[in-house]
Amino acid sequence: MTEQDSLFSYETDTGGNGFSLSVRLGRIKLDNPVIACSGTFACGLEYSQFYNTAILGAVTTKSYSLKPIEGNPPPRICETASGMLNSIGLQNDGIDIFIKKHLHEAEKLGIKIILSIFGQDPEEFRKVASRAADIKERIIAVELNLSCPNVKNGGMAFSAMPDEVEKIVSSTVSILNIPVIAKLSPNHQNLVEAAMAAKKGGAEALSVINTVVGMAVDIETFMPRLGNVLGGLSGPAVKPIALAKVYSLTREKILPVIGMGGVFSWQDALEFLVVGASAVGIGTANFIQYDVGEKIIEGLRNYLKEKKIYDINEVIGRLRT
Amino acid sequence: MTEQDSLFSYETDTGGNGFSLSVRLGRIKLDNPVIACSGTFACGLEYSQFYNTAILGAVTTKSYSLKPIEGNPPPRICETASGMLNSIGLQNDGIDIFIKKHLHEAEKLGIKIILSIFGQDPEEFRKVASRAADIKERIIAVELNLSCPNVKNGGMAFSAMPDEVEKIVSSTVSILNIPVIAKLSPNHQNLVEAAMAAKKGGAEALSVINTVVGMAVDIETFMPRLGNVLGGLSGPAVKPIALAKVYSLTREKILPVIGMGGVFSWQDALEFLVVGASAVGIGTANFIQYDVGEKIIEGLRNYLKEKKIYDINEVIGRLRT
Amino acid sequence: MKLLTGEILSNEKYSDNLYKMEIFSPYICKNATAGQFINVKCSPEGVLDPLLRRPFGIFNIEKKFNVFSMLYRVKGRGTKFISGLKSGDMLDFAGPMGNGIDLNGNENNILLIGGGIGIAPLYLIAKVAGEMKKNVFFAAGFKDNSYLRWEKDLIELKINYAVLTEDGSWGEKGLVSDYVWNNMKSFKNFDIYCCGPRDMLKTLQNIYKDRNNKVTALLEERMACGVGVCAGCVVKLRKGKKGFSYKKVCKDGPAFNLGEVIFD
Amino acid sequence: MKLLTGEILSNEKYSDNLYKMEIFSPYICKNATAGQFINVKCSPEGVLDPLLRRPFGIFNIEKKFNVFSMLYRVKGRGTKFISGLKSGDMLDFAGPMGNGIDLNGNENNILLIGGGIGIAPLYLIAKVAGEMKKNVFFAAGFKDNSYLRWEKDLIELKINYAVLTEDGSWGEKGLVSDYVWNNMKSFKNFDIYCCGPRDMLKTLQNIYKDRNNKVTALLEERMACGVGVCAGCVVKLRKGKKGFSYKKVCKDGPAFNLGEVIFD
Ligand SMILES: Cc1cc2nc3c(=O)[nH]c(=O)nc-3n(C[C@H](O)[C@H](O)[C@H](O)COP(=O)(O)OP(=O)(O)OC[C@H]3O[C@@H](n4cnc5c(N)ncnc54)[C@H](O)[C@@H]3O)c2cc1C
Ligand SMILES: Cc1cc2nc3c(=O)[nH]c(=O)nc-3n(C[C@H](O)[C@H](O)[C@H](O)COP(=O)(O)OP(=O)(O)OC[C@H]3O[C@@H](n4cnc5c(N)ncnc54)[C@H](O)[C@@H]3O)c2cc1C
Ligand SMILES: Cc1cc2nc3c(=O)[nH]c(=O)nc-3n(C[C@H](O)[C@H](O)[C@H](O)COP(=O)(O)O)c2cc1C
Ligand SMILES: Cc1cc2nc3c(=O)[nH]c(=O)nc-3n(C[C@H](O)[C@H](O)[C@H](O)COP(=O)(O)O)c2cc1C
Ligand code: FES
Ligand code: FES
Repeated sequence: MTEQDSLFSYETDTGGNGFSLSVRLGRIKLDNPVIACSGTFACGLEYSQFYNTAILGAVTTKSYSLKPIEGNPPPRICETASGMLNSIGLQNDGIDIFIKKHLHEAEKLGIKIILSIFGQDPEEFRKVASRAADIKERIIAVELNLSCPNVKNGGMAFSAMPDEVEKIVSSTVSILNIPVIAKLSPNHQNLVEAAMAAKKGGAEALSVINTVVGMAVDIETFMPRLGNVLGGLSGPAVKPIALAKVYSLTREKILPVIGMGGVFSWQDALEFLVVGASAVGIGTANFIQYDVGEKIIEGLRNYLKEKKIYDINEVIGRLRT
Repeated sequence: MTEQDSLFSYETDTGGNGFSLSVRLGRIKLDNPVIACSGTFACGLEYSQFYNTAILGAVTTKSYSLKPIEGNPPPRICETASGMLNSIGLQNDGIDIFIKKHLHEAEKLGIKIILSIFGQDPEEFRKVASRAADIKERIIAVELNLSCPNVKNGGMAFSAMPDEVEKIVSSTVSILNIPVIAKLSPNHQNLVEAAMAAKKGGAEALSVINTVVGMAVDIETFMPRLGNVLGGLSGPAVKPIALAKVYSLTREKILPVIGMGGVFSWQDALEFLVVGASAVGIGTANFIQYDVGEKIIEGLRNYLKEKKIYDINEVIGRLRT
Repeated sequence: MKLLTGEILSNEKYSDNLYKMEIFSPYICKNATAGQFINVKCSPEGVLDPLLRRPFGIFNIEKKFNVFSMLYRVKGRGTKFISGLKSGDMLDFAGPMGNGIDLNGNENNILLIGGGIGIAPLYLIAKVAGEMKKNVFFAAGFKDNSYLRWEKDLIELKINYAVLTEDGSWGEKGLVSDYVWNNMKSFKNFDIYCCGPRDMLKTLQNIYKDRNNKVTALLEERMACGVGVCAGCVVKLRKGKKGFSYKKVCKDGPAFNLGEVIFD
Repeated sequence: MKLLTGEILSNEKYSDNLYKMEIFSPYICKNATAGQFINVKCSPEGVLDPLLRRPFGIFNIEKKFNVFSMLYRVKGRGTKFISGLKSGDMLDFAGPMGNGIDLNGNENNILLIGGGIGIAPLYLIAKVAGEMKKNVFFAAGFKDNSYLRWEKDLIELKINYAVLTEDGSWGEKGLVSDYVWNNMKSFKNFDIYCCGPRDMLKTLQNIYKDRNNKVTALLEERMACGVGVCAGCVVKLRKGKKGFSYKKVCKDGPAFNLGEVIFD
């Protein structure tokens, strides 16, 4: 584990020389603005083979539901131009296994956990949140994946319905009383209203964007390339879309935003920060560059040093329009 | 002009051997399903330096308004991962110059013209359509660019408001009595309703998608990369999004669809056809591969021959789900 | 498992679309076992299109030289890119991934059934089993003779084998699954490892339905992460009487009990 | 204007980020004139990222050999890609694009003012003007001596010139615009062509505001199509007393009357 050791000392070293990467999103304090996105990092265990994932600002877990979910039929993955489609179908082990097993493993590694949860209806959200109550001191926030379909309401995503957003956020807040992040979908036009509803409900921050609805066709077989026909687009291809969505929120100064969508480098991360995101999520990039989280933290740190900017907050929202 | 001559004979040759590329969208009949997208082909003159643009199913003109428009401040173009952003701002010479000058030039080349028009409000749409009445025998259809902002209504795009869509389509239909195509934006969740409104208004077909809202930031200057801050994303990056949008419409069998967004090859075109598009628009690809229209027609023709499919309509909508 | 860059020592063209690439990597040679794979970035440094890494089985390991190799077929953009790499270029890859095959608890007789590029990961199993002095038989089926050059590699292992081609241009004419069926008796007490196209695996599943050979299949599925976090690479496995569960090829596999796989 | 593929005859490194590429193309050599540019695909065949073509001025034309060249600075992804091409590789480009410079109606004295890579398109103007037996003076300004190798090309033209560098490492120390200002009188009846960074052009616009030299600027703007259809590459030009209009660099330019350009 010499590699991990050296990383640790490296971090303390630069932490001590006056360049600060710490950010705050409401009550959420992060050592640096680099967060692993839900569904792309499990609970951090696998990537700990490549670097010390405890250095990340936080790791957002795979989204957990009340019971385990098997997910969609394969193929679930399909590459597109500078991007990928996925239709995992929210496969997960269920919140109980997270609590019993994965949380423990992540804690041993010192990983700061944001727990992502979802439900098929507001009731399931409530139930999952109640289970999480026992471990609320062991996580730094709960993220609500509101991009999943509301089964009781025609299958339209929760985040398309501001009322539902408010309801789910406020019930989670009242159950858990720890910071709650609302993760919104880019597939609806009323993003700003959904964000305001999340604020009303008591959310501490917003995560934007989830994947963009897309599809692809195999012209040999005339079959969709995904077993589920439709999937979610992520990766560099969506970065311009994500930046525009984040900007639409930060411009209105509704809540602090965790910006995500196509971040692969510190330069990409900086774009989101300049647009006003208080932190940046790294998703698909983890699949390709296994140590991308570490690379981006280093990159941002070097950037501050080179530009003699003593606090990352100096660049957040400094877009010149 | 030997190249053009040989093209012509090539076309008649393959046209005669029993493999048909002709498609119909309501009353619109096209020799082949390959259409140049609005704003990416001017009126066909420039690209006639590279191939005989009269072989295209149709050429959709730049969108024309009543008066000339100067457009947005530069920079107007920015490259992104497998895509580009533009904020041209609908710069155009105005409908009168089109009628007096560009139409004439296109006619001389034998180009089949779809006239794209727009207005800042329904009234301007009506006025532009009235001007076009004089030349309605010289064009095969009018396309309404409904993705532009409705200035009288808070700047939200017309295609986000089904009522406005119906109103504009029906007034154009009543003025012109030639086929009308409604071009819809991918940036709103109610695409299906907008499409149904277009149908009610009397549209013959739908063009989907226009560009996706996006932005990019220059991390050297902290300025947006586009003078207009926000722009429209096009190119291979958006193809999965475009296919999903087209599918959402063809699944409902509302109106024939001209599918577009990231088509660069005959394989891409075939994906759209399989998903149910009756024709395919080529936009950004024209900027990179100047003869892409010809290449795609050839590619589709060879595909039919190789697979011994005698009619392109055999593949349209044959997605196996 | 590590993210690595290794020097390419050779990238030999075996036939039109078939290549063998040798890579210098003490780490892989020390840590990898038969059945594992590597995940390769198939675009130039700094370029993100094509985006995803591509998985390739480890074809051979030469510990003495710290060199391992992969045998690959040019299929699309990614493999086209790596086929253009030259000796001296660096390969960006990660590994070793997936579970290795443990031959210790096995029968003393091993039958390997490979179809097409499916022979690639079986080769190292054959080699290791041979080194363990097991009785190894390799049955390999192909469309045509485009894998001919591979026979030289196989001969080096000094094991028994049969080659079948659909067009009869090399070895016996026929399908490898027919060959196995016809020679069923000779492979009575063999543990079996198979890798190849879906149809071949389905047929083998049928052949071995009621027999009690241990049959292990090495599966392929499209991958995003390759390390077990995305759940993108799942295959359907029987669970209980009528149920099923999705298992990850990258983390739970790539080897699975063939009898448990549900092909639908 | 044609879509072409031309064989690269050389891709010479002039200095760290500066290259000269020679391309075989009878078509360009026959049809291009000074001031025009080509639009180059800067990704491998079949690859669409980076997506857009990149415009480059035509640096030199050697009709005898059917060879033209471009002088380019490695800036980002596209130029990095072409800097890696080798002689024998094919370049995918289109041209000639934009309007050429017609020197016939000109004064007999030509002053060329280039800043940085802005010298590239001016070189061919200088050569053509020289061949027309005009009196040509080339004033070239740089940050440092990284364009030193280019002086050899310049010497071949047998014209008068001055080189200025900001760090004084080559030629005189100073800015080319100061040089022009200081030698104003010597260039009294000169027609002027300039190309270079925005700040240089702004300064020159100021210097020549009230003088009646004909001053032509070759402008750069980000392009999508390069052929005049997208209106992506516009610059702001004065129109009437207080108005303006947007003109396309690719189709209306790249040369414009400097006095009419609005830099805001
Ligand atoms: C565990 C494992 C081991 C493998 N070992 C080998 C080997 O030793 N030799 C070899 O030639 N091939 C092997 N393959 C298949 C190899 O990964 C594919 O041929 C390769 O990914 C094709 O990439 P491409 O860009 O050329 O094709 P494209 O078709 O352009 O790829 C598009 C996408 O589909 C995926 N894909 C395409 N075909 C396959 C496939 N058969 N399996 C999984 N994903 C696929 C690609 O990874 C990529 O994400 C293995 C696959 C797996 C899962
Ligand atoms: C008419 C014209 C002639 C030119 N002639 C030359 C020349 O002879 N030699 C030379 O070295 N350069 C020349 N340039 C600039 C050259 O086009 C850019 O340096 C090049 O496009 C940078 O590409 P990149 O991928 O390396 O940079 P990136 O910054 O990665 O490019 C990103 C995008 O921005 C555009 N872009 C970046 N810089 C410029 C620029 N300065 N002008 C226009 N678009 C830009 C690119 O085309 C691309 O679309 C010319 C530009 C124009 C408009
Ligand atoms: C394979 C995959 C699985 C994902 N699973 C989840 C999930 O369970 N919950 C969630 O909120 N977002 C999920 N996402 C969305 C990501 O967290 C992220 O919002 C999105 O991918 C955009 O970022 P990127 O472009 O960096 O990947 C998933 C994304 C991918 C690619
Ligand atoms: C530079 C540019 C200008 C465009 N101008 C128009 C326009 O005037 N009217 C319109 O309806 N669509 C316009 N579009 C949208 C295209 O017609 C097309 O819908 C979109 O680009 C998606 O297709 P693509 O990915 O093939 O480019 C424009 C697109 C680009 C890139
Ligand atoms: S590829 Fe991600 S879990 Fe297997
Ligand atoms: S680049 Fe398209 S008009 Fe100039």
